[in-house]
Amino acid sequence: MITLEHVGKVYPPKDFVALGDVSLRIGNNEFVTVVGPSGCGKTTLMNILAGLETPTSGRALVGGRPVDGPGPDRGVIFQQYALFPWLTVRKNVEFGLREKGVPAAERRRIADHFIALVGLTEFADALPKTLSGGMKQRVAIARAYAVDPSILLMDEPFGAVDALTRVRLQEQLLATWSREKRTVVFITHDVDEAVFLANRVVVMAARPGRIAEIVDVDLPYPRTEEIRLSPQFTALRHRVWSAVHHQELVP
Amino acid sequence: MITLEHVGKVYPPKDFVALGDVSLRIGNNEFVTVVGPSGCGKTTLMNILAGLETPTSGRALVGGRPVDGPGPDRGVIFQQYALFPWLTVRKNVEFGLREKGVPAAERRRIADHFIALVGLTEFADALPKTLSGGMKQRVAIARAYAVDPSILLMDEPFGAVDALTRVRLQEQLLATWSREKRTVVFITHDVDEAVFLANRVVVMAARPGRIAEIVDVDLPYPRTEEIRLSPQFTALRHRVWSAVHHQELVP
Amino acid sequence: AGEKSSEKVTFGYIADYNGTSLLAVAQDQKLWAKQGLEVSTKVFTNGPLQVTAMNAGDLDYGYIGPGAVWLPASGKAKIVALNSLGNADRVIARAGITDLSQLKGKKVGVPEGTSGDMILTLALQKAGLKNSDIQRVPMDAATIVSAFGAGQIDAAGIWYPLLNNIKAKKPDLVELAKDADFADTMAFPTAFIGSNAAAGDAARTGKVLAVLHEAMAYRAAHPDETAQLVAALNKQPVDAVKADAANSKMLDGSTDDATAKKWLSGLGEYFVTAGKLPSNPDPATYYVGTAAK
Amino acid sequence: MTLVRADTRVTAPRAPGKRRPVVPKTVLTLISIVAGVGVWWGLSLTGLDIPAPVVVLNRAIELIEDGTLGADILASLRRVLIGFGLGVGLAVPIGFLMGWYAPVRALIEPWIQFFRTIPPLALIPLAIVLMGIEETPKIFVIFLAAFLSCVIATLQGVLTVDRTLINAARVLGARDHTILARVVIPASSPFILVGMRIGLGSSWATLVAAELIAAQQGLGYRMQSAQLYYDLPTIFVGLLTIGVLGLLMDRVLLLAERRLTSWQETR
Amino acid sequence: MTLVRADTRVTAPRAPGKRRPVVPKTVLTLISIVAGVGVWWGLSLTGLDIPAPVVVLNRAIELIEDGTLGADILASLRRVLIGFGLGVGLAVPIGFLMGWYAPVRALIEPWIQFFRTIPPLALIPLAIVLMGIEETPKIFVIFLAAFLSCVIATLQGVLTVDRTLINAARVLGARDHTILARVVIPASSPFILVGMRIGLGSSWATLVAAELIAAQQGLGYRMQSAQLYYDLPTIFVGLLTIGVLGLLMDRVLLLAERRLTSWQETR
Ligand SMILES: Nc1ncnc2c1ncn2[C@@H]1O[C@H](COP(=O)(O)OP(=O)(O)OP(=O)(O)O)[C@@H](O)[C@H]1O
Ligand SMILES: Nc1ncnc2c1ncn2[C@@H]1O[C@H](COP(=O)(O)OP(=O)(O)OP(=O)(O)O)[C@@H](O)[C@H]1O
Ligand SMILES: [Mg+2]
Ligand SMILES: [Mg+2]
Repeated sequence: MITLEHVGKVYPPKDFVALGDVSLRIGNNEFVTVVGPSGCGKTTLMNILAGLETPTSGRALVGGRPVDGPGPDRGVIFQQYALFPWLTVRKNVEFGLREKGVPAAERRRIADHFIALVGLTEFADALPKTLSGGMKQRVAIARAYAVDPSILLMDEPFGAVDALTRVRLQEQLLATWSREKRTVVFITHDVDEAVFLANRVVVMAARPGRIAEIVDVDLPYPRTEEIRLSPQFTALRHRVWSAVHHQELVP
Repeated sequence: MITLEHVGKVYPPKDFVALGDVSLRIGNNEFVTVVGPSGCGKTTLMNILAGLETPTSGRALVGGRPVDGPGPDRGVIFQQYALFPWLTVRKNVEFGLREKGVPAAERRRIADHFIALVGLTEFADALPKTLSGGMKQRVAIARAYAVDPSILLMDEPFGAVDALTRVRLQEQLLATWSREKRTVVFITHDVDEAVFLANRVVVMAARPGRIAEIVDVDLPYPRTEEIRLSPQFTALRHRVWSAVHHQELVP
Repeated sequence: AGEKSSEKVTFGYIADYNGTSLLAVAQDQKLWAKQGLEVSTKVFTNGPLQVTAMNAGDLDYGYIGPGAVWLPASGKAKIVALNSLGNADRVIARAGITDLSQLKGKKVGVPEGTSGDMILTLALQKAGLKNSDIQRVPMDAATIVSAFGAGQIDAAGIWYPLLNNIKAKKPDLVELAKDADFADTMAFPTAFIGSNAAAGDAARTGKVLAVLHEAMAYRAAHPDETAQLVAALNKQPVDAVKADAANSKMLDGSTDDATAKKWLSGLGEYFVTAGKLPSNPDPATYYVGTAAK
Repeated sequence: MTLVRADTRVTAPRAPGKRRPVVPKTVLTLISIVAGVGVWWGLSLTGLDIPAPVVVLNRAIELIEDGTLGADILASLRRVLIGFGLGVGLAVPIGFLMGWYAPVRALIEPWIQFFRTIPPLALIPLAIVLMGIEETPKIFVIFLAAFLSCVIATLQGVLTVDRTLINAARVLGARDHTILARVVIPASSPFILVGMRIGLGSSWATLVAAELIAAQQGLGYRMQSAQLYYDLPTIFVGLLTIGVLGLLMDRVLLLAERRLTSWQETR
Repeated sequence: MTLVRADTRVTAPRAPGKRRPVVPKTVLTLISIVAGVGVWWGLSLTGLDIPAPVVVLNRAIELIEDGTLGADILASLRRVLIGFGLGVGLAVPIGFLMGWYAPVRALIEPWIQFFRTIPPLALIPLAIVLMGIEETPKIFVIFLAAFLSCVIATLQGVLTVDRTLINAARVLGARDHTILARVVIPASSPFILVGMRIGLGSSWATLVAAELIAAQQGLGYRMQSAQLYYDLPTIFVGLLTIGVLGLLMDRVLLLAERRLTSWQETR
């Protein structure tokens, strides 16, 4: 259970308001996607949930307790990947497992599993600098999955991979989510993706960052290609699209 | 005129073949988009054209002369933005102009124009570290546009911005391109975008990186929403999609 | 007293002939063991560091040159025996300067606080010049060799064997003054010192003195062997050691107290005029050589 | 012309601070200094050969009153500033050349590392022979200390510059000299700063050696001659003055750094 | 289970090299050394106070034959290795603590910068008073030289670590000590290396001062006592030996660095 109560974030020195007054509740096992124009505060919001930024007003609660720093219960996939450049792909993926005290052999098994999942088995021993952009992003995904957190905070996680890989990763994520019932907060620019994955789509607006609208997605799981082609999906898609852009079209 | 003759790129120390044998001609004023699975060598190819990497076999020619290092005739937008973190947005955009010897006042006028173009006027004096991912990407776009190169090499330039901004940037790019007739090489993962923008879509395949197919897009410019909704567009879109993914579906 | 187990002594020295010869002899002739002492020697490069080590309790005895006699004179240590009289110091000048009075306005290198400083001061006094009449250029001894050799200074207070190095470059230099010129008023004794604590232990200091005196006798009788021993201990060429030895008059242990005190008091006088001591203390307050005998 | 609407900025009153009451840094620094003086006092009371703070203070007052300290500070400060300035000024371009052109590095680096290991004292005879006994050799010895620290740091900084930034500059048409001035130097400024801070310390630490060369005044010379007479209070005045001057110059460097590297995304 | 097909790797024979024939680095280094010796020879012929290479070589052979040089090298190497090792070993955690906890930095930094400015020569009386005249004070002086260089570099390295990497570690559940060992140290290794390289030079440069303290053997002591007789060939043997040993240790550091920081995306 994630609760945001009148969360605001003001950046010094110019008192720039990145988040105005955001209140939101996310239930356990919910899959929430966040869309909104560039610079509207999505990443800021996620960092507050992750415990990497403190709100300047209001408060954020996870599981009833105020967020006070990061924890392995909340896995994060960063917009900029944030791989450890001195570790190989496998060691990157193993990093969080080591912190959890998983024994070496088990660690390796898990890491290899998730590396295979994102299609990088052949590159398990490669250093990040030898990977392409999309490959780095997939390593970041595998690393976050590996620690098996109950809450997953994902910032444009599939933004740098090709369309097919993206669809596969989406399906993979949904499958795991349905099976293991995690809570997922997923930032994306792709309205299609936002609707396809979510229970609810949170639409944010900018200046100041705030929630413009919340769109419930009453489509059944598992989400199939059929659902993607259904008129209901198209309607929802349209609704989210105009919710994102309405504020900008009207002066 | 860009010519690639049997270009190959092998990375030491493991002799990893990033590009196998790529031959391609791109005419002046052509708009070519490049799509392909993650890690198939798109960025590598672009770096070779930019003069940032040397091919290990074959050769690349621009305007009839072998590429021998980068030059301001070829503007580049990098997948990772590569902003100078110590310069403000405006100074970043002015960087190339300074190198060209444009006088200060003129420089500022041009920079402010392109900053406005990507919607960052209010952030002209901000440092990159205070910008969101999408805003950084827009600065990189403005910086490359500002030097007005005759060839634009763009690596997933609109990947981190929201859908509406993306559409506007696409239209903006096409408008400038039609008016000033540049040559554009544009890497993207968005098949829609690839077809919507291009004269030709180059579809690459991986292991080793190579050209799988080239799809000519015989749609008229200016490209409008109507064209986007036309059956011709859909057909091309489908063709590119299967060209990208055919190689992966068949073992 | 302690016949059965040997007493331990730490002894500092400087690795030149003056500083090393007695210790080399004593070691070779097993004089320490004879007195029931077990010595451990420590090599230093100057006197003040030895005094520092003494006052920190790490060193019992040590060796100083004449330039450092003000240290015991100001109560930081005690002199237990005089070792030799230096005769190596010179005031030198480049060719063309023939007289001390011509030093006026010249650049004169001086290693401050050493016997080179002393000979220069005495020479200037004799010529009726003040310190302010010359351009005093303080520099350390090795630097003077380079600077004089390169013609950067006109004159210097310096000593053998370093002077040999200068002569090799400037064979035409002139020696304007030497220690012997002041023999009636001033001597340049090198000395063995003890920390205030060690000197207070009269019994042990007596044994140390016995060793030193016996070694002096041997040194006087066997100069060549002594030079060999020093060369071996310091890993220096025998010729250099011999040349060094020739620059001092080795004492043989027969110096009487009155003479010793006269020399020390002369030095004290100098230190007072040079501003390094507030007043000239009675040598009896810091010279314990015979008291221990 | 603008297709994307410009964002408008919204400014809010500063939110009520939630910071825990933290002891300000300057207070901590003061506490640290007071504690240090306390330790010193304690040591001086144990009978070790260390003069008490009061004794040193009195000596300092004497030296200030008769003008010696002022003149010494001026003389030494001048040498250090010139030597340090030249050292840093030369280290940055040389470090760049070494980092940028591998052959230059192969040619120069062994010598730099070799001279790093030579004690400044051993350089003095050579400096005198080649440069005489005026200010030049003194400044040279200090220069060398600053230069050698700073050049290694700059070299490493240049080697560590992110390749993508250099590439970005090159595709924007920048030549080598612009890349040096506008990319490499800013990007390696944290390294250059480390070199400058270490070099600054070395410059001051070398002062005593430098002023062995026929100095008439200067803090190093004063300490040197005080040592001959075991004049511990004067030595301590010298040490403290050098320490305080070094500290002040270090603060200036840090201030400059804070302004120059505020673009960094650090903790 | 795998939804995304694993990539298969294709390996090709090495493409025909197109590199221009470049002079290998070791050759350049050799040329540079030969040139340096040439300059030295030239200087020795000008009548300046510099012994010719041959004279120095002969002296070196003498010193090797009678075992002096070997014993000196062993004694000095031991002191430098221990002092340098301790210095670096302590500098890394202290630098981390200073960079990580602002109050620690406020407390310690002024002292570090203060001691940086104190010439090693001036420390010797204090070292003797506090630590006697055995090996401890000698090693301490060397330790301090290495520590003070290295701690400033480490501090700067810690301050410069990319925040996103630290955040990445924290969301993966890492505590402070793991962040130190597995993020901060690797990320600041280029800085630590700079500190080690400068510190290594300082350690050797301080050797002469350290061996003023009642050393019975050692390269610094040998040079010092050679100075009593102005025995330039022996002094030069000492300088060259120290230089060569310093250079060799520096190469070892560089080698270690190349292995440790090969992950960097540099030019
Ligand atoms: N450290 C900072 N200092 C000042 N302003 C900041 C800082 N970090 C972010 N901002 C501002 O806060 C706003 C929100 O940033 P944020 O990164 O949350 O946007 P976003 O919604 O994730 O955008 P994008 O989709 O482009 O990634 C932006 O306008 C940005 O300029
Ligand atoms: N420096 C390098 N060393 C070794 N291999 C490399 C290096 N740079 C790139 N590669 C490899 O070359 C291949 C192509 O990389 P490239 O960056 O061109 O891919 P891409 O098509 O741009 O992928 P993406 O869409 O994910 O950005 C990848 O498999 C990558 O691992
Ligand atoms: Mg974001
Ligand atoms: Mg790419």
